Amino acid sequence: MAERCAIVGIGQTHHTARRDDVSIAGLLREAALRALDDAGLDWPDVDAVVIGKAPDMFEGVMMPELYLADALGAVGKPMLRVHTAGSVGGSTAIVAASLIQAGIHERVLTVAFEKQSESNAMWALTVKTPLQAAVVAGAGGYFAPLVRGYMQRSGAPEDTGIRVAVKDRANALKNPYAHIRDPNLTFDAIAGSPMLWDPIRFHETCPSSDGACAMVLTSERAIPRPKLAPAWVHSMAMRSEPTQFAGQEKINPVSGQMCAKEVYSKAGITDPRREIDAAEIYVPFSWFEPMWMENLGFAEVGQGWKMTYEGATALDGDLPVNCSGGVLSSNPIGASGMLRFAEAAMQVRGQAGEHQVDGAKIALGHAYGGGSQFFSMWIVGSARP
Amino acid sequence: MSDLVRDEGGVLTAPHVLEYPYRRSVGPVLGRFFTALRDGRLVGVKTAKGRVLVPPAEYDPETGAAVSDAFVDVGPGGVVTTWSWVSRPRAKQPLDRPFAWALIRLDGADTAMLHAVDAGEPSRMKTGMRVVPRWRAERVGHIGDIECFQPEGE
Amino acid sequence: MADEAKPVTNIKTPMRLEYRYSAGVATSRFLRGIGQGKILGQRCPSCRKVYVPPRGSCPRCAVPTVEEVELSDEGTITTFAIVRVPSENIDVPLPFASVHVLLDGCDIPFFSVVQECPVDQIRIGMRVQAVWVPKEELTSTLQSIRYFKPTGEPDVPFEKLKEFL
Amino acid sequence: MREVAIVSFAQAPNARRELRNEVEILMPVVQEAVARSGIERPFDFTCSGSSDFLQGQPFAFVMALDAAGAWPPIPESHVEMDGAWALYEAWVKIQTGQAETALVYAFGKSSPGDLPEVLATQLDPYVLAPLWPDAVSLAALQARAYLEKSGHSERDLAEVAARSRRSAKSNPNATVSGDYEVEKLLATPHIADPLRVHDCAPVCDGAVAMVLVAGDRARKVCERPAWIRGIDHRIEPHSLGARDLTVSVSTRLAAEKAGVGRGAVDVAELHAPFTHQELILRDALGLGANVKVNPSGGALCANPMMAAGLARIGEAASRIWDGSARRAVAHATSGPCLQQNLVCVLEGA
Repeated sequence: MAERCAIVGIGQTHHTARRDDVSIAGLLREAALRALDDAGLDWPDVDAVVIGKAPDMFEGVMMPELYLADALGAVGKPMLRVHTAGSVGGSTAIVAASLIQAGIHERVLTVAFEKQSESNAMWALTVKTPLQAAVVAGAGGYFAPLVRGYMQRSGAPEDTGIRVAVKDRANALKNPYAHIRDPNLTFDAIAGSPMLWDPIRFHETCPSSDGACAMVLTSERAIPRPKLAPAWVHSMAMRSEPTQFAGQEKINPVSGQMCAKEVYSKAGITDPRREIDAAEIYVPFSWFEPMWMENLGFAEVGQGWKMTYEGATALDGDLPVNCSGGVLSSNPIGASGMLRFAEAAMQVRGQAGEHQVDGAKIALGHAYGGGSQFFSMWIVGSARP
Repeated sequence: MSDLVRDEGGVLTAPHVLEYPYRRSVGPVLGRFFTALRDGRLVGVKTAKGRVLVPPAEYDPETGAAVSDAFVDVGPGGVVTTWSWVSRPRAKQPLDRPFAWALIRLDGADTAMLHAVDAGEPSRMKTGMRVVPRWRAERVGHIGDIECFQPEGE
Repeated sequence: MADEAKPVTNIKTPMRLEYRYSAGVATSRFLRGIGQGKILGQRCPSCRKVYVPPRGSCPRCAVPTVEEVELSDEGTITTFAIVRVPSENIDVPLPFASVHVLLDGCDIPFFSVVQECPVDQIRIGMRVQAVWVPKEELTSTLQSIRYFKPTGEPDVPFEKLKEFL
Repeated sequence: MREVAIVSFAQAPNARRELRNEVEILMPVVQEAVARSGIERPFDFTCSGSSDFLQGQPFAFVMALDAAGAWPPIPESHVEMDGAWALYEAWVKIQTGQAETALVYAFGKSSPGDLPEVLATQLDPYVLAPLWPDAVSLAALQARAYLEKSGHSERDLAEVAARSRRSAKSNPNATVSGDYEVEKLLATPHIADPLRVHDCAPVCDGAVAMVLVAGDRARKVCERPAWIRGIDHRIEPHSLGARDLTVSVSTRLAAEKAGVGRGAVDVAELHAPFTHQELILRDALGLGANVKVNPSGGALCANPMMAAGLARIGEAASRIWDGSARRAVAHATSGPCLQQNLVCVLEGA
């Protein structure tokens, strides 16, 4: 019933701690223009714009789609603004692709961004609530106890997280857009970095970045003559669960498990580890790689860390994970999920340059948000579904 | 209990302040505008179709196309295209006495900009009237470098 | 006046918005309980699980909760982190243990901090008890619970806590 | 396009000041909408609308999920916009064939802050927001431009207010209602010349929920489903000085795409938080004098931010259900001076 959706243009900014040379609009336009250029299209060719970002308090602009409408060529067109916490970049792409699949539009521009340097991420993530006692120190303070719970449950060696960070930072050296591109981030350097939220070390955490990501999606009949063959959306899924409730599985959330099952089954994937050639998953703290390997069904529960240990998730492993360097190397929060989705598409288009997985045909894009409660995923492929 | 906390029929309420010192990078086009303001001048930018946008933007609002690199001096005077009257100004607003908000099309501009007009009373405001900026002595490159506009000839 | 030759690249646009926050009905009952030195949870009429702090509903069953349950101020650490980095909103001296405490009789962990114990001795399964401000200083805010401290009882085995992670 | 209908609608009393938290407000509303729909959970899709800045707390929508029934986990999304756009997203999802039923909700608490000032943070952060123009003053700029161009008077605006408040007498959830004489309204002082208190929507807190169902399934659960026969939304330039404030180009465009003109309109629910905006919207939608506008009292009588647009769609659907309209138009707006507009056409058969 649904129309096929093609990804014909992908663009992103260079991600960095402070893009002092651009306005918010300028940052978004940089990514959007690269995506349009990649697609061989121009502003008037776009039928609708879907924009996503994390809390408005990061930049202090309430509902910034209003101010950004002109900058994204949306005047006279439909424009939607998505916000699903950290998973927003992924859900934004899903909403944009739905507009194509529904047959409502032929060409949709989707953009996600964060310009964290306008303020400070910790402020907007931990606004003090009156009458409460603040005991959770930002996202790191929230997720560190879950990491400890995972360590205890799985018996994973303590250096698992360090190994993930070493791998992702090495991958980032091959990605010209990555924020953290530091050849000195060796095992010893990461192991020796200070504990911030013990058991999470400084170099096992993501940076705060300014950045944006954009994609141009089209229906099959509207595919322009792009420089590259398109990537195709094979399946998409979203799942949410409440923040906190009795009997909740926080380390291996049921919402993530269900989302993965759905996205595989819709794409006809029965053995994800064998059938998926590359995965871009949302790992803001290094330990989440092994945790998500289990949640995504790539490994049995309690065994995810072995994939990291055995090198399965390395660029030359059997399931390369975060070849771009991942969230650990670039984190413009609102855009981070879309970057995962876009990097997956770049892999199957053979567009990933030095961090390309040879012959990648099927890739997973993954994002999560809130307290591990919002999930969005897509499977993209080089072949028409 | 802190006297700031109130029990309103069993429900507790308390003051909550959201306060951030945002610092914004402005990019090249707005940068020209703010630099000119600091220097006591007003500039607009020409779109590819030749319309002059004031305040300037990096893009033609109608099409999204990038603007040209032609910046032009505009104003300092202009015409009020519409206005409203503020009888009780809020603390953050430009003037602490009653004033008008107005859309002002500066001489040489094709779009109008928003600012305050210090006219004393509403009977002195009229659509089509001419106004000129009243500059602050200490300017930093900010829209507030114009304290307000005032009727021309005052 | 600023340096005229240098182009302006940044502007400052401070924001201050004032609100009057309302804690809502259920949380207010809880906070007023705290003001009397009591921890009041709510039981879900459907799944019978006990929530603290209560928000007036069971998100699992999507039904309102009204039945009040007084809980012990003792509990078990289900997991924790040692915070060694300052955070603007927290004034506990570093390093401190940020803990999830499963209060006895409750079904979800309560977030707090542990003191009176070296951070390297904090364990999953450790038994802890709330340390309150002196009775005359009790207020209807969570600041009335200063922190949790170890009780010295034997640890609860991890097997019994697994499902609360 | 696939046939999709609204089969139930519920809303909270639009109180000037709600002390309940968002979940406490929302939960009974969601329960009521679900119960009336005749559809059992889980819904194939859930979508909501809200904005963090209203209350000054980030991630309000995260907690609100407690009221939605998200266990076992649900396919769910959120727009940081009025819930009317959440309904649009849900409608799109049903069009893809991946969903047959959807729960849509929206909520907003404006009373904790100074709403006209909070809304200044919606403006261009470089040249507008730093001046802190409040939302009422900006609407007044538009009102003057409209009055001077159209030849309408402040009396015409007062008549819109009096009619709306009279209509709201039959709406138990209205914040403002009653019989008001135009003369007396005109004798009150301006709050932002040319606007008076009655020209502006009241500040209130509220929540709205509704259920969408596709095709035959809708016919099974609802005697007279309110079919969405057209829905579209468009946006205009942000800068007030770059657009003609006296017309609503985006509403006109959305109305064309949604097919408003394809048949006679019996009832229109317009999201006009200011009296003059109703007149601008009537023009843009091409509504004749015989169209009953805002039988609920409209946003002028109850304007729960982020829910008021969705409420217009619910109110319009209610006229289809009760048989008082065969064809209804609902409208929602977002941003300063009608920057963004959504138009939805509902039909009873």
